Amino acid sequence: MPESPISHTLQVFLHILTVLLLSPLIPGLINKVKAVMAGRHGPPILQLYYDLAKLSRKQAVFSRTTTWIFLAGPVGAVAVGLMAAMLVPFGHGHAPLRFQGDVILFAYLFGLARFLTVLSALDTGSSFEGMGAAREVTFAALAEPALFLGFAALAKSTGSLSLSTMLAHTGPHFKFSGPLVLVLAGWAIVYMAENSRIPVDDPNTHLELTMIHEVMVLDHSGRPFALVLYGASVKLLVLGALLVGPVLPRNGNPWFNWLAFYLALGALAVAVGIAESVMARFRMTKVPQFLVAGVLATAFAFLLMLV
Amino acid sequence: MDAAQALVDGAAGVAPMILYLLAILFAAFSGVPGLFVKNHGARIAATLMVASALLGISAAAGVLLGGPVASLQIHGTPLVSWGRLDFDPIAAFFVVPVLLLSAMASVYGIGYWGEHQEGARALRFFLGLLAAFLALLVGAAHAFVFLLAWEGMALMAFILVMTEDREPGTRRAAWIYLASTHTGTLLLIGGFALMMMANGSFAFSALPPGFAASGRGTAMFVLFLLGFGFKAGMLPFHFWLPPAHAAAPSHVSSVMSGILIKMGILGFIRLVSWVSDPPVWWGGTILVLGAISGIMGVALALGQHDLKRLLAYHSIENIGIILLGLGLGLIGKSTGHGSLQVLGFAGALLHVWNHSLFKGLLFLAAGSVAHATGTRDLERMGGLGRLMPKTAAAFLVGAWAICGLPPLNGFVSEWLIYLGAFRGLGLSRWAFSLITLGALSVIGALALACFAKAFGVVFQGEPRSDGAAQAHESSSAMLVPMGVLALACAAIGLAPIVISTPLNRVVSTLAAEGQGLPSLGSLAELGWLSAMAVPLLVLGLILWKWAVPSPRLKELPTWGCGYIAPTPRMQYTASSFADGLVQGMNWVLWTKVQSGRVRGFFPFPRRFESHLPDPVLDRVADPGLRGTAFLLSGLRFLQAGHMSIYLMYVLLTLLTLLVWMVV
Amino acid sequence: MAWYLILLPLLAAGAAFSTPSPTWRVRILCATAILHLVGTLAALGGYGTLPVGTWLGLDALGGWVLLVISVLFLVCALYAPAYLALRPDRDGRIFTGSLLSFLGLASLLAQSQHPGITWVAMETTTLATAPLIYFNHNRHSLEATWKYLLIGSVGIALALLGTLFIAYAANMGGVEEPLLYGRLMRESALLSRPWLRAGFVLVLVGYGTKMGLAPMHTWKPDAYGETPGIVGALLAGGVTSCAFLALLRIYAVVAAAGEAQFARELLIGFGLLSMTWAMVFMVRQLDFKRLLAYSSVEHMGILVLGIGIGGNAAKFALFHLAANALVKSVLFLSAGNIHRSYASKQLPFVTGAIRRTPVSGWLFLLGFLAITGTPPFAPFISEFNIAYTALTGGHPWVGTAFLVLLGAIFLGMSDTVIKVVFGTPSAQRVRTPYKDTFATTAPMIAALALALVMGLWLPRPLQEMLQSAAMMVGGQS
Amino acid sequence: MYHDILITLTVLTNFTLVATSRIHKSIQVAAFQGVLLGLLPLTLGLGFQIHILLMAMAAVMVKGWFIPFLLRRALLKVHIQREVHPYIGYTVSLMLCALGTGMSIVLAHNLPLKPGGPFALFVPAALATLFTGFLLLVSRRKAITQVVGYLVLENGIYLFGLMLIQDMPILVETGVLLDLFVGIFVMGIVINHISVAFDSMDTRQLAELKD
Repeated sequence: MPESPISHTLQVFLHILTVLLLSPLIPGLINKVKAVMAGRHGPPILQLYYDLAKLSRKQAVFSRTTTWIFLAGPVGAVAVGLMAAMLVPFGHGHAPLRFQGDVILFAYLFGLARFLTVLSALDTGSSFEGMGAAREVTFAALAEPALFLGFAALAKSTGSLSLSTMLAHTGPHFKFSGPLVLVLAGWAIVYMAENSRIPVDDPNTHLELTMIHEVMVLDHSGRPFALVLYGASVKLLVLGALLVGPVLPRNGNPWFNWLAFYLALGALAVAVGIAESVMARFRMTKVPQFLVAGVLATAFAFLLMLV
Repeated sequence: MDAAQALVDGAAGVAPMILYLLAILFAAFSGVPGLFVKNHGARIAATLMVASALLGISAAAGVLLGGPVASLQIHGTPLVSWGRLDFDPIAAFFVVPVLLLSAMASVYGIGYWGEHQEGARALRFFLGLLAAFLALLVGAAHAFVFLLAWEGMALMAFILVMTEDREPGTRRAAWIYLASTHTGTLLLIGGFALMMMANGSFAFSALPPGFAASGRGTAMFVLFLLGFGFKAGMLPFHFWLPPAHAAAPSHVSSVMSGILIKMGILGFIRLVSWVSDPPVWWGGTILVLGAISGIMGVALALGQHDLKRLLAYHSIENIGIILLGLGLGLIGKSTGHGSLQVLGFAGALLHVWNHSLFKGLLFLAAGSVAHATGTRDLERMGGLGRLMPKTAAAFLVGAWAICGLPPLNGFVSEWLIYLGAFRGLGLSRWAFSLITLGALSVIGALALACFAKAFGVVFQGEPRSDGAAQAHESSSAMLVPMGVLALACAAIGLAPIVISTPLNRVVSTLAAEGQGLPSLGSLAELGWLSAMAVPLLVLGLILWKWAVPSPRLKELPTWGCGYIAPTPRMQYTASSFADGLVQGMNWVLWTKVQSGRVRGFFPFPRRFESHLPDPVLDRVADPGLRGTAFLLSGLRFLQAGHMSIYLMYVLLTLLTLLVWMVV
Repeated sequence: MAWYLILLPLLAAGAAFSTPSPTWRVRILCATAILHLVGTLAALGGYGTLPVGTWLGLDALGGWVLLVISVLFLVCALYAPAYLALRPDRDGRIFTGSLLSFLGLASLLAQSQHPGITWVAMETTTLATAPLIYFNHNRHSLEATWKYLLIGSVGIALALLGTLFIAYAANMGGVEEPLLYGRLMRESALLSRPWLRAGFVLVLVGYGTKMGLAPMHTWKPDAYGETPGIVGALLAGGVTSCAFLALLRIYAVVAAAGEAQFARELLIGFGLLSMTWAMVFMVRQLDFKRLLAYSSVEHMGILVLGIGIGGNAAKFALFHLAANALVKSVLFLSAGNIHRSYASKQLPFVTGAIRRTPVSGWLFLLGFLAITGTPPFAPFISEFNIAYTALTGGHPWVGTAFLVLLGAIFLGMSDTVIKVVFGTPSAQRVRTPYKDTFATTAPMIAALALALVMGLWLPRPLQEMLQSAAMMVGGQS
Repeated sequence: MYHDILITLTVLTNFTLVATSRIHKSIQVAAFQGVLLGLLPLTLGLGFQIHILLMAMAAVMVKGWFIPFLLRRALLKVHIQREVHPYIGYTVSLMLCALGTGMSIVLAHNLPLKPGGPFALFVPAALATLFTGFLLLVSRRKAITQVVGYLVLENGIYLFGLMLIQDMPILVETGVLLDLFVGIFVMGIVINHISVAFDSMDTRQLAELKD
């Protein structure tokens, strides 16, 4: 759709603002929903903003075991999250940056984030964080294929290798078709795992030795920890956009599209909140099966498209 | 040689050829002065090797940037036929990593292998010869020159692996390597014989159309596949590789893993350049074997405790990735899909460069670690990041790159192969693309896990042994090569656009007769990668500045989650880090575990050991050879020393022949 | 010139036997070797050779073998002084005398144009070499000599019977004496086929026994194992070449008579059998001298296999004759040095030769690599081309089997060789005073260098000689 | 007609050789066979050519007297009378010998002869004798008996050689005599060495070199 450069710049501006400012909202929303479901009053929706503000003013404490790599994790997580956000289309049909093959870069950017987080966890020499790191990489090895098979399905349907096209221009024949549903189902599982939500992980308790992500950041404090939390929320947003992208209705009016996008994100947050409150965490041994289910879903999606 | 006259198309082609020959000479003689002088032999050798690298790379640059191709006719063995050297784009492309890495290795040798340590002279001498043979091999355009360089390379490598021949393990590893490489050579001889039958000369030239599909063509492909696969370390012919790489001195390992096994890939590339109409199953076979090698390689790597064995298995994994690209390209060639062809071949070729850069870097860093701690056992390391920060940084760059993470070079080549695979999804042979995608994603994730383990266990946390606690940073002679290689990794990663011209040049030589190929730039917008990488780094720096506290606070111990007396021994070990994945893949890996169950409230001490044997070497090849030898030694009774029996052999032979003659 | 080549060594032998002073003996030996080589080259240059039509004449085939033997003998002769200096306990008179008389008789055989003379020369060669095998004068060497003599004599006897058969074949066809090879080949149409075939079978078994083709090779490991390395080199490179030549002469007649097909099947069969048998006994072979003996069996197999495949392969079989002789001399001499230094030739005791006798250790390793067909050494050229001709020349399965056997033999041999050469010398092993010196290693280095050069380049005259020799073997006189 | 008788006797001596157990006796029989063969050329009606006479005399002397003499001397050194426990028993040896003779006849049928010579029986007899010699070599243990076997083997070849004695005498005479004389002579020497070194003639002791 032809658009004036003005509106285009506007769109890009909005895109960036959304990532930077709105992402902490999602965890707040999720927690609120969980509290309500549990019949509690719960923290305010803006709680994460307060936390970040406080943490950025706090002093950080470093273990004497650590090296500069200890900081690389949080920093990498945020930087990568923001860069990746530039590749995903939000409300408006095109991401700020798009080129053939950006989808691969998108996936590998999160790989980079994981690499750095794991290293900064191992940097402390704490056996607990080592354990968390081990689980992180183990489960990621199962989440990765699901993500890529989903991409494969979308790429085959749209004949494009750019996220903008794959997500925003899937074409009517594909939208709400069986394959897409399967892909989204698979990705929903990936979403849970990557963002360390129940039933894979529990973002709230820090001392559970059965946790994955949170245990890796035990030793972070102050600004680094703020980065950790912020990075996590950005990840929630970006992957959320990936998840809702294909189903969004796209028509000529960009502002309508943006509205739809925000609503969809909110719905996603609510859904996650509900899921977290009605489900219990899996035992570690069951998590792989859960992820394999995701891989199978996306694989079937691809095969369905051939028939 | 009677005489060697150069038949060069265009006088301009002479210059690269002369530079190339000079580079070979320099490399070959680099170790010679060291045999006679008392000191500084290593420095002289390093200087000569660097000079040879400069010569060779400048020659290669000329050809790769579009210069003319030089060809040299040699009166080879008059009994047989002529020899020929072509300094064509393929040769130029491969000669770059060969000479660069050899030079770096020999600089590294100054610090790594003491001037008066046993075997220092021999080590330098044969390292130079190895480099020379490798450089000769890439230019070989005639079966005899090829086999000559091939065997020369193999033997030099064998002697280099033998450097520490006082250890029985080393002798065994070297023998396994020698046996495998010789088997491979015999297979190649068969392959070349068939090639000769096809186009009537031992000189490399395009095979007649239709030959590839014929029975002989099939036999030739199988022979070449096995012969080159042995050298490349493709599963299931990889078994010589881990022991050899582990046993050799580290800079030799870096040369072997970085370039020697790539000569198998060179062979495949040459083969591709000869056939205009490969059957689809060629590419399919290579691709599937690549997928298997990649996944099995990284899976086996996860279970290793020996740092160098771990890296060796990762070489197998990367060979797998290269083969995936080759297979895609080959399928593209046989189905006539130019885009698939370009992306597959370009990805494979670029990964050849990349892998030689970061794997060379990793082996050098591993060598420094082994040198500093006196062990290769991961479980006895830890905390080296603070003791040897430069080495740690180098290893980190290597690990970052080999995991294919942006913005380093490993990502670029994998990205190209991914692009090819994604494009292939829309084509008729989509299944192969799907295999490629699945394999690459799994390999990527597992490699990440493995190198997180390697880096974390070796360089982070607290030292697990006294050796690790007393480690020291390596000398500058060892650090500089690592720095150079790391910079090269970063350069290709940040500005991949620079290598698109060479890649185009090489890929175009792989096109079939009269086939126009799209340019790489039109298929893969390499510029965007730089456009993404730079902001990423800037953003990271800004955040870093923001996050780093000023002033840095007093330091406390790591929080023990309430546990009072943590010791370094309690850190998460390499085995336990990889345990989840290894257990998950136990159905192919068959880990050997000796452990005692812990039960009761106050359990007695228990020891736990896990060991991951090589599925081919330890479960098939070794028992097979032993069994055969045992059976054969059962025939010893044939010569029990009794004269009468011996005379009876003569009599029986005579009677048999006479009867056979009559009837 | 013909008589010069034969009589000079024989007279020298007499002189060496009669002179009391060891120094003069070795001088005579070396001088004769050099003079003989010079004479050979002169004769090959066409100077003063008798016309081939007579009983003694030098044609391409004989010339090639003569050259090989002369060079090989020179290598051994140059090595001999240092060796004899190491063995003052042994009487060098018989030793030197036998060496020299062997040279003379070999020259006779190489120039003989008559089956009878060839046979006589072969017989006397056997006798001349028997004392060499008995050099050590202990029970083992005695046993080896006994086996060598008895099996050898039986073989020789069969060869004689075969020769008589062929003579009778000619006689029936009305071919008159003298039965020179040339005449036999020219008038081969007249020969009686049954007698010819039977004769060839007998000659093959007979001379095959002398060559050491399986299963008539059984004397070989014992003889080579018990003799000094220098004698082993001479036997493996010289005596076998003589027997091979004698066989080739008859084969040429058979081929000329158009019976080649029948003969080739036999040769290929013997070739493969020999290689297989050698392979079986090289695997896990703990005695490295016996290992070399079996390697010699293997290469005899390669020779006849090449002839059996024919065409280009025959030419390269002749080339391999030279390559094998040279490299085998390196192997046997270096093995002899190692044996001398460790006072043992058994594997558990001999390790780390590369540290105790560096030069011999390296040469042993290189010789092994060369003999197993590593470029650019000469054997690679011949083995590659034999394999190639077999694969492409209508014997694909023979070629495949050939390559497989080469591979298996490499595996078996490399295992032992690596264990001998590398590692640390076993401590409990007494260290003999022997050390590598220039005199004990230079000849080997020269031989190996020669093998290397042959692998890369061969002078044109020699190439043409080889070509016409191959033609002659093929039956065209 | 005489030569036929001589040849028949020769074949009979073959059987005696394989059947006898006393070494003295086998040496005697071998000597007798030598004499028979030595006389054979005189009965071929080739006329009294001098070289044939010489040949015959030499054969008789060497085969009939000299070699047996050597062997007996060697035998005196070691005190053994009989060949005990041969590898192949006497009865079996006899059967094998008969078998071999039969085969030789079959084989000889496939080898055409020059028309009209007195040589009808020569080829089968020669092959049979050759085979007998081989049999002795293979089946006996004592070094001396093996030499006797070799001697018999030689006789076979000599017998065949006689067929050519007229047309190509040099070849035959040099060959046969040289081979015989030298072979046996050298073996005599070695046997002496053996009897000194091992103070026995039993070749079982000569089986230390093996794989």
